[in-house]
Amino acid sequence: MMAGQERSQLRKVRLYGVLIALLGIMMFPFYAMFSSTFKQESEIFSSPATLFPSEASVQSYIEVWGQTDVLLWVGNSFLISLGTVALTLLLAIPAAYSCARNDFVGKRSFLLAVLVVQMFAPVVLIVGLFDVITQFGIYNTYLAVIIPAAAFTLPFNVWMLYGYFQTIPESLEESARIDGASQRQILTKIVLPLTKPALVASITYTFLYAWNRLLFVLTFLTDAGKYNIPRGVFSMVGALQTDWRMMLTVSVIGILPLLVLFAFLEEYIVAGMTAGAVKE
Amino acid sequence: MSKVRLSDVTKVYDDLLAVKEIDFTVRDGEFLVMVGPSGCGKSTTLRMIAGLETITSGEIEIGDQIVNDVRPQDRDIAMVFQNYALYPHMSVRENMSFGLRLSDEYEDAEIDERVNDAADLLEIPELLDQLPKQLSGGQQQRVALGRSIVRDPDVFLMDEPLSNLDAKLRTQMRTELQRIQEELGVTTIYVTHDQTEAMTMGDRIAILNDGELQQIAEPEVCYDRPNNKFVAGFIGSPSMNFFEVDVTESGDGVHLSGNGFETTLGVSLDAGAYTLGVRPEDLTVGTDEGHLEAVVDVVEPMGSDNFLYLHPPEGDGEIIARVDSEYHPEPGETVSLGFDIEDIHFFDETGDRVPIDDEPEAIPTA
Amino acid sequence: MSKVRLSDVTKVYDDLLAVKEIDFTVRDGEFLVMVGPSGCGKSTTLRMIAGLETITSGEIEIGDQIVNDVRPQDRDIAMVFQNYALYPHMSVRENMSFGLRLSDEYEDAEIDERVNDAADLLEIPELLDQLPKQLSGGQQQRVALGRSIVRDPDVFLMDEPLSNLDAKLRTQMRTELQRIQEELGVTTIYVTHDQTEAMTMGDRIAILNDGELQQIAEPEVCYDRPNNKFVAGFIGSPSMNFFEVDVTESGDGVHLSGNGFETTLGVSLDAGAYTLGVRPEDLTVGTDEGHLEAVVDVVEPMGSDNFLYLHPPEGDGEIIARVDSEYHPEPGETVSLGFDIEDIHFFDETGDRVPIDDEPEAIPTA
Amino acid sequence: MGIAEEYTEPSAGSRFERGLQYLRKHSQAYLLIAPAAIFLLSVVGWPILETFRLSFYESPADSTIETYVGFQHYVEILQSDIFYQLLWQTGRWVLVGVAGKALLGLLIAIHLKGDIRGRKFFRTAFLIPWGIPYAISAVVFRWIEHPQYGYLNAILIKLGVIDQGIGILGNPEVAWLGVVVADIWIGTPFMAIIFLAGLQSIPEELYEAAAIDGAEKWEQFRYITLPQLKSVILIATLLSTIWTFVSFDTIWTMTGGGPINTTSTLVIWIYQVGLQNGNLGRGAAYSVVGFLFLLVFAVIYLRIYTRGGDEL
Amino acid sequence: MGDGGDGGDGGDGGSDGGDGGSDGSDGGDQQTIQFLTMGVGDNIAEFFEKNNAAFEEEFGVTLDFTSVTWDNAQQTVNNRVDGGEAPDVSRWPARWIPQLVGKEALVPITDMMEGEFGDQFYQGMADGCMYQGEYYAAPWAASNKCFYYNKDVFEAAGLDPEDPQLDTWDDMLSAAQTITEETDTPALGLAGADAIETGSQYYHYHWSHGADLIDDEGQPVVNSDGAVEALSFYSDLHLEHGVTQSSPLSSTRQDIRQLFESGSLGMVIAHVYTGINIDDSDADFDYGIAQVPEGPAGRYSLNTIDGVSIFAQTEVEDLARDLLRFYFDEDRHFEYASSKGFMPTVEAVGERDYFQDSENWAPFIEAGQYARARPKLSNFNEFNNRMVQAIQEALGDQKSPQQALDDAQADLEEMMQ
Ligand SMILES: Nc1ncnc2c1ncn2[C@@H]1O[C@H](COP(=O)(O)OP(=O)(O)OP(=O)(O)O)[C@@H](O)[C@H]1O
Ligand SMILES: Nc1ncnc2c1ncn2[C@@H]1O[C@H](COP(=O)(O)OP(=O)(O)OP(=O)(O)O)[C@@H](O)[C@H]1O
Ligand SMILES: [Mg+2]
Ligand SMILES: [Mg+2]
Repeated sequence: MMAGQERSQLRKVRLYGVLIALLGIMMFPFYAMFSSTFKQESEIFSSPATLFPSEASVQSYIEVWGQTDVLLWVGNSFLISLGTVALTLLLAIPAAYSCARNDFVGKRSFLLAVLVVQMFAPVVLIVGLFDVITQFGIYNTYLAVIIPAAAFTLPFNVWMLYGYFQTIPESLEESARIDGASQRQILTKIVLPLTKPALVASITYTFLYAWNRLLFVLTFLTDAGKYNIPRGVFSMVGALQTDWRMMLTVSVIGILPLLVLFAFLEEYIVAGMTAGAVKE
Repeated sequence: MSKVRLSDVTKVYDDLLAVKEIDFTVRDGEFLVMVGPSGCGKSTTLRMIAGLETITSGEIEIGDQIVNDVRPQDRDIAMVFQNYALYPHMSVRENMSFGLRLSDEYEDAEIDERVNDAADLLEIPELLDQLPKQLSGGQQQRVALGRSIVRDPDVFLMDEPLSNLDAKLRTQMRTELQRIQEELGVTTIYVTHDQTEAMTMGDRIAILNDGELQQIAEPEVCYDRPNNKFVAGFIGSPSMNFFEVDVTESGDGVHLSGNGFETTLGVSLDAGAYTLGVRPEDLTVGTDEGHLEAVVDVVEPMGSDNFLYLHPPEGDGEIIARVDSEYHPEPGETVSLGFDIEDIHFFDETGDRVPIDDEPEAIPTA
Repeated sequence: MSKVRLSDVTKVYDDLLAVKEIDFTVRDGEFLVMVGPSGCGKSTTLRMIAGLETITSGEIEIGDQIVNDVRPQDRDIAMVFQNYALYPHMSVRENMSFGLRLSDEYEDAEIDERVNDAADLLEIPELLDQLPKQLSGGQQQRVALGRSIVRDPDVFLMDEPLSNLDAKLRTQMRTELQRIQEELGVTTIYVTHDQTEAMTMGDRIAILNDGELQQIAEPEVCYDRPNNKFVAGFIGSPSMNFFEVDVTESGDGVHLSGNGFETTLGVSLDAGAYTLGVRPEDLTVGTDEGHLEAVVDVVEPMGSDNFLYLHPPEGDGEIIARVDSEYHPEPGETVSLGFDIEDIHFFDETGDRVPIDDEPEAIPTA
Repeated sequence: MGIAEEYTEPSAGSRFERGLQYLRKHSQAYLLIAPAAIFLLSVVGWPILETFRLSFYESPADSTIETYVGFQHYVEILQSDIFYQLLWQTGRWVLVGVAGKALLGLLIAIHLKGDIRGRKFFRTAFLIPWGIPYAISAVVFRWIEHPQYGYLNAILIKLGVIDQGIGILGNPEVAWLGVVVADIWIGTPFMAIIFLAGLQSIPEELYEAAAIDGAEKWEQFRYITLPQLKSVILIATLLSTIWTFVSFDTIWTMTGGGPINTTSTLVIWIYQVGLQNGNLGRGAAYSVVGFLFLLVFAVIYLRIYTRGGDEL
Repeated sequence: MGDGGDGGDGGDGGSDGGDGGSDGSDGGDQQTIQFLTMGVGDNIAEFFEKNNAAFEEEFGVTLDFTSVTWDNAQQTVNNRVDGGEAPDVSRWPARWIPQLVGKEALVPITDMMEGEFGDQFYQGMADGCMYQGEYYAAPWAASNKCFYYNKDVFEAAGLDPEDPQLDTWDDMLSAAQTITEETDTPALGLAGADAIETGSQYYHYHWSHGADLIDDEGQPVVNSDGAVEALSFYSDLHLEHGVTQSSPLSSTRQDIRQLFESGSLGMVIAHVYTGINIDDSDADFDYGIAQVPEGPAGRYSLNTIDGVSIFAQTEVEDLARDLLRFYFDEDRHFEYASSKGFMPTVEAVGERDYFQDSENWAPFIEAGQYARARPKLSNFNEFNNRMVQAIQEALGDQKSPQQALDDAQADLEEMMQ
């Protein structure tokens, strides 16, 4: 039998091997983007492609500030994403909690109905949505983007949190109830802290959904001052000529704040949260 | 502070009848111990009183209010859960102070003081900043206990709060809990499997079996005059020895036969089939003449006493006797067992106690 | 099947020394009971033997193999977890058969039979299709127990497997477990808080305190000749009474003074400060002359006996005596306490036992 | 068994009163779902209804006049060959896409679960594809697979596998794979983070118990991880299936549904028919058909998943 | 929620634009005018910024300027019109006019176009903005195509770069064959991806073989003999002769243009700005511009006209007309056309030396003589999509050209009835 030391070493090697291989695969397209931002415009369209910039230059990162409103777009993206996250969670948490902890007539229908929203492509519903947005009188406001984004992220949030709330031992809530906690306190002090991993997943999903979404901004916002990143990038796509390098540069810059955010959220994922809670 | 009254309370899970028409009152400030075999419905009863389980039928009153529809958080109850149910994301201190912090009655300083006091009492002051998962089983249980004793509720519900503690700590805690309960005068319902706790802690004991209340009375009464065979067998460890005997009247008493017996006792009893019960410590073992003979199987030294495991010369059935630790008969030896008439119990075929002589009637349930 | 040997095993959590250089061998087929106060490192020791916890230093051997780096699944161990750790998504039957189904040694029919047998033994045959969350605490514990006894491992590790059962079931299970263990001859390490279990179940008892092994010996040896004051106080319930005494030599023995004492004993002992220990059941209480006087505080009837709680006329300190249930002194009464010289224990200032007379040396650890 | 009936008193009163009583008893549950329900209804209720309505009308883009045509669109759709081709292509797209995302996501999640060195780096890095606007990811993938400027071809040429750029997206046989790869890439981080969240809620002690029971790593995965992840897997795959079914950007940007419609799906077709070509009614009918497929699928899927009688 | 689709859908005029139209809510004193354009790349963004500011200054209004990508343009316009949020003014392809006129979404500006304002335009271009007897737009810009070739490649292949001999399609083919044999560079750019523009590239072949898309009655005629000949020729360039870049089925018009601009392609049909792009970039190769090759039935250059229209939903029609006049200021128009690379629509601008003398522009001015627009069909997209499918089928060797076109014809007939 192999000595344990060696085996745990081997296990580590295998773990990191798989991770790095996966990372390589997942990073490759990003590398293609990233490396191109350091190329000359003409090199981007050389055939066959060069895998490394032949003359790396940070020119595009210098020019991007002057040529585009990338900071404004990032700011707007944040605003829209945060708004969507807030609105979605505000609606999803109570609904998911209610379904996880109660059995009532219409629960299944509700959950299924929530899914129905997703069963139409947004591009299909956009015509009708336009009516709704103008009826609400929010055309060309941030809300015109936040509200549809919330509507389309709500189903996932409801379902995800619903599933996760069920994994929280009910006895913890009972215990809080005995301690005199109100329903709201149970939610904020017991359930949500224990749902952190799911909340992080939910927030990430919702945030990115809004962050990446072009359609709503394109359709419901006309004011260039409210553009988010994808809309900004697409405003650079001219009829006849596209500044590829600049477009990729903006896309790369758009990712940076996200990386910071992810790294920050990562802190909040604490493994094995319910350990030692109940004896059963 | 408040009496607790259960009237015909029943709980049905799916198609399992977990608690059946239980009916008793815990007096204001009383310490009631609830015992019964595993799965008999003790926790379920506590949980109904706490409001965590809906009541299938019947009524529960706390104070003078029917609480069937009152939410748990409005009942002013503290409970120690059998499975602890500690908040995994909170430190021991936070676990213990959670209830206090929720109410606005307490200043921070007072909360701290209460928590520290409780931690001292439970011998976990150095664990206050640990998370539950970093604690041993007994430590977790003490936190669960601490969480309820820092509060000042109307009713304490405790579900085997000391089961994972060692004997010494347990003795200590037992005394402390009694002291606290008396000081605060809080009505308490206490579930335990421990005979000592059952016998010493409560004002009264409620004995459940299979979801039904068997007897509720002072500990000595349950011990000395069990309502029925179940109670008799359940209270006391090792349990009471039972002998199936046929009783026929004879001269100045009755004649017992069967199951190793062939003896006459000076009591008055109708003829018929009975179960005779004698507790192990009420059996005197010797070579001189007793009421029946038995063969020694094992001698189990228990420190202060020895347990003798015996069986009747013919037939099986085990008899246990508790004797002085000095007495060491050889396995295989045949000995004679005797007892005093005051120490024996007769049960009829339905299991109910049959009073003999002028013994007072068993105190009725509730 | 396999002996289990721990050599200088140490476990450090963060900066807490949970287990300190523990060193003992459990012989092949032996039943070892492990006891100790809550948090002393019992579970940690079991978990290290099971391979669930890394060993900070030292070595563990199972059979003749050093298993420090062997994964739990390769150790062929069955374990009852203190917190049960049932699989919530599996029925009772699935929980119990899981280990068997994983190995290809067993046919379906045999698995079924084993599970059914275990369920019968544990009195849960009607619960086989329930999910863990539908069970009472004691029922869950029995499932946890069942999960390990259906298997046929090299080593059984049981962490307080009966703590949530009532006395009767517990007595029953105790016997069954012993029977199974003997039948299978499986080396077993059994953690318990129950004095009866500790005294009756094991071939030997290992007593831990604060992560350190205090004594490992046969139950009677631990009871009669405790290695040190800790063991003396821990084994036996109620615990041994301790008196701080000054010993001076006198005529044909020694003179004891202090803490209510002023008496002469016929033993030989160097002069100095000692702790004298006497178990409650070794104290004789009467009005005739004894070794010291004490005032009765409380008389606690325990069914078969009465516990007397007393204190010395001056000074506090509690003394407990266990007397016949017939004997009922009045609280406030002053009584005289006596004991036999063979029944007393002396401990020096470090707590170690000091042998008196020709008593054989205490059996050394391990 | 009858025990339950014996002790549950039959509720008195009329059906209406009982209903009212029920509502009162569960008022809190309903109150909590109300905001979400009302919100969804008011935002997307109308667009969905409008889609249904339109599917019964001939509504050309170049006129304000709508003509009621009943089920004509549906009949035509069901009779057309392209519909069945689209159905097959959509099924293939969804199946391969979801399976790829789920497996890759699970693989990543499992490897990221532990307390490994550089965890933060890895976890963050794996999320990058998700942080790129979908439309841009698709552009980038199209460009990677580009026959002339593509990195993929460059690598293959460098490795000597090919000597002239190949056009994956221009090959009717394999173009769909070229698009699916992009879709999997975009969708994998989502799966990974969802699974990761699920993995983190599994109590460690279950693995301990299983290890003691002799379960090897993969058996622990099979008997502990998978059942415990059940609800998360259910939610993630169900939603991913729906999203993949209705996804638009990737295909549209990479191939526009071509070549010769081989990468087209129902949604691409809906866009072309309804919005590009202006047959709003026909497009709506396609949408409704697609919706019905998904609905039936979801209902069956949920049924199967909850077959054991347990809750979702 | 929504008061029914019927009212909202029509968007017929200002009557219903109470809360819609221009979001002119920021004070009664300042009007807002919304100006929607499409495809404003960064090479021209500055032009708009500067002039929009000037307009705001001059008229004391707020100008709300939006640009959408071509991909999304038509959809956006339709949504906004349907949703009652139409812009006031929009610049867009004139071929969409029929569809929007059908929705009664546009204001006819015949009065302007028949007056002094209209006189400044080339008549042909102005006519491109006419539908059913009314002008619905002013021609903003035009573009047509010529035939680019890479002189370096020609030289490498042993062809004469200064006299490339590219008069007919057959000339082109033989040059392409030579290049293919002699060099590693793909000879000819062929568009075949599933995109609208693929049609635009192909129609040059189609028309020059005497085929048409619709006849005078508006009925499809896409499978004439000439059409089959054209498509056969088009697909054979790839299938039989192998003179194109690899994988035409995944190449859009942009792809082949970019390929040419980076010097990796021998020949391509392209706009004037291709030359401008090459001049602006750091690519170093010489190119020449020839006329689109001639087919059996002559030569054609696909011509596109962008117009500027005023929407019926507008509440600031006068201002909208001012905006039109503003942007057709001669200098402004010159600046736009020259920097963007579009043909000017104002005669006075086109006659400036800049265009007349430029090597880049001259061929396109010449090509104007045989320029041809797409047919004005309200559902041209659908028509075009079906044609692209046929082209792909032939290019992918899935159907013979005859079969592909016959099938397309059948579908189109059904569609047009
Ligand atoms: N994961 C952990 N992290 C830090 N400390 C721990 C952890 N687990 C246990 N400990 C500490 O180690 C000591 C020994 O714990 P262990 O669980 O072995 O006690 P035990 O003897 O089983 O007690 P009990 O009888 O209460 O179950 C305790 O003080 C406990 O607080
Ligand atoms: N949620 C549930 N669903 C179905 N049956 C249940 C549920 N909870 C408890 N039961 C059953 O109800 C009966 C009573 O359970 P309860 O927990 O009250 O027992 P207990 O007296 O506390 O036992 P223990 O001493 O073992 O904790 C048991 O037979 C148990 O199996
Ligand atoms: Mg219980
Ligand atoms: Mg423990």
